[in-house]
Amino acid sequence: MVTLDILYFSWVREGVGKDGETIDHPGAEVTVSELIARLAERGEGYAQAFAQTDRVRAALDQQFVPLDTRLGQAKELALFPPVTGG
Amino acid sequence: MVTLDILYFSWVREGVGKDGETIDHPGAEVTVSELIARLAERGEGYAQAFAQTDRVRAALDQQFVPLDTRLGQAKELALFPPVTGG
Amino acid sequence: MTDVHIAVGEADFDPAVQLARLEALGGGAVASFTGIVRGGDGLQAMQLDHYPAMTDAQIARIVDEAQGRWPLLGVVVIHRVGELRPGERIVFVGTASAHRAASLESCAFLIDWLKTSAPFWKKERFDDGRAEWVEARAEDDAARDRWG
Amino acid sequence: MTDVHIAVGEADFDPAVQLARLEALGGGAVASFTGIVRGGDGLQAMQLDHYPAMTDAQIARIVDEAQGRWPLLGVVVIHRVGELRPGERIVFVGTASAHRAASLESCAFLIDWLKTSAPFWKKERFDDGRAEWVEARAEDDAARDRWG
Repeated sequence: MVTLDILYFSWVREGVGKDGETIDHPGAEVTVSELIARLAERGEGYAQAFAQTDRVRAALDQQFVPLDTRLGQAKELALFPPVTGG
Repeated sequence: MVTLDILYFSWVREGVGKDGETIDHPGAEVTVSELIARLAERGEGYAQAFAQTDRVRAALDQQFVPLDTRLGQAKELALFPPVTGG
Repeated sequence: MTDVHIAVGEADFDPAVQLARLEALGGGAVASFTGIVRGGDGLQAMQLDHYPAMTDAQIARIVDEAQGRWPLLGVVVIHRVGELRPGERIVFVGTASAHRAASLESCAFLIDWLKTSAPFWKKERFDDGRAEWVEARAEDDAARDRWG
Repeated sequence: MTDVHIAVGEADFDPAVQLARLEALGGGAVASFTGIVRGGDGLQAMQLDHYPAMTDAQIARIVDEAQGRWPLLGVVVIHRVGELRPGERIVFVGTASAHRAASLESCAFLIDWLKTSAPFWKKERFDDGRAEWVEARAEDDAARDRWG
């Protein structure tokens, strides 16, 4: 069974209420946006975390990607707000 | 008797052969360029130091000035090449 | 061969040690930037989170980009995480090069890119109990984008 | 009120002390530049002359100009004179401000202006006995002029 590790950071993590989770891989053709939409349907915390997708950024296997990127063979997806380090 | 202190730096100093000297003030209306031309007539070292006036810079009373500036009431004239610090 | 030092962690660091490292590389120019937690507005502490599996690799990519643009003898990037109080250092960027323009420009480039392209997030906690995630700023994106 | 420290002399200095001074001013950003005598080409030593009666005042004018352009909490300018060998520090510029752009830009501004507008002259002495005054470079004038 192929799986996908999802990691959450910053207020996305606080909204979802966990650091991350492992799900059944939704398929290589699915985009990050589409997966986010499915996650948002899970209920309260998820819906709140992903209410404004224009405020969400993503990395696939530790590389920043646009939200319309397909998951492909990626094993790790991270979802978070725009970064504010430095 | 009004005098003018002249200071020389870098290769201007080496050409003239001294750190500086005090001369009778040539008059408020005389420009730095005109004074340089008179100095250059003094002979060997001076002539060499002031052979290329486009390579000479000046300060009057410790302020950089263009060579066509009149001496005015200045008490100190410094002559030197373009600066190379930093 | 550029001497590269990247460190991400909770520990404080000594800018003097990093400057000495960069000064020893034989170049004529060393530039540095240190970011510090600013106090005021009742700020009690700042919490810096990051994406550990990605952070070092992403900083290394940014450093590679700088090396491709300027002839650098050395680069140091240190970024702290965890809880930091006003007056504490957050980040240090240092560069060494033969000439001043390369060191100054690459230092500014690196901090602009770290601000917008490294996976760190700041949360501010105030005296009155409020705690807020710092919002990304459009001017930081603009600062990065001016490097083309 | 900007904390200003200007020093011109033969003595070496400790960049760490200067950074600590700037870090303590409450700003979020400290930038620094250190210029060092580069070796190579048989360079044995560099002699730095200056116009003592004018130097401090001229550096103060340059610092005033920077303060007029950026909101600075602190400025340090140290310039050495006398004989300096490869690897020795020549010049240090450090700035502290609330935000990074002001500290980085003013630091670059100050070193560009020092190069072209402070009364210092360098003479290089080589292993083979040659001694030559360093020529001013058009690119240094261009670097200063980009500040308008």
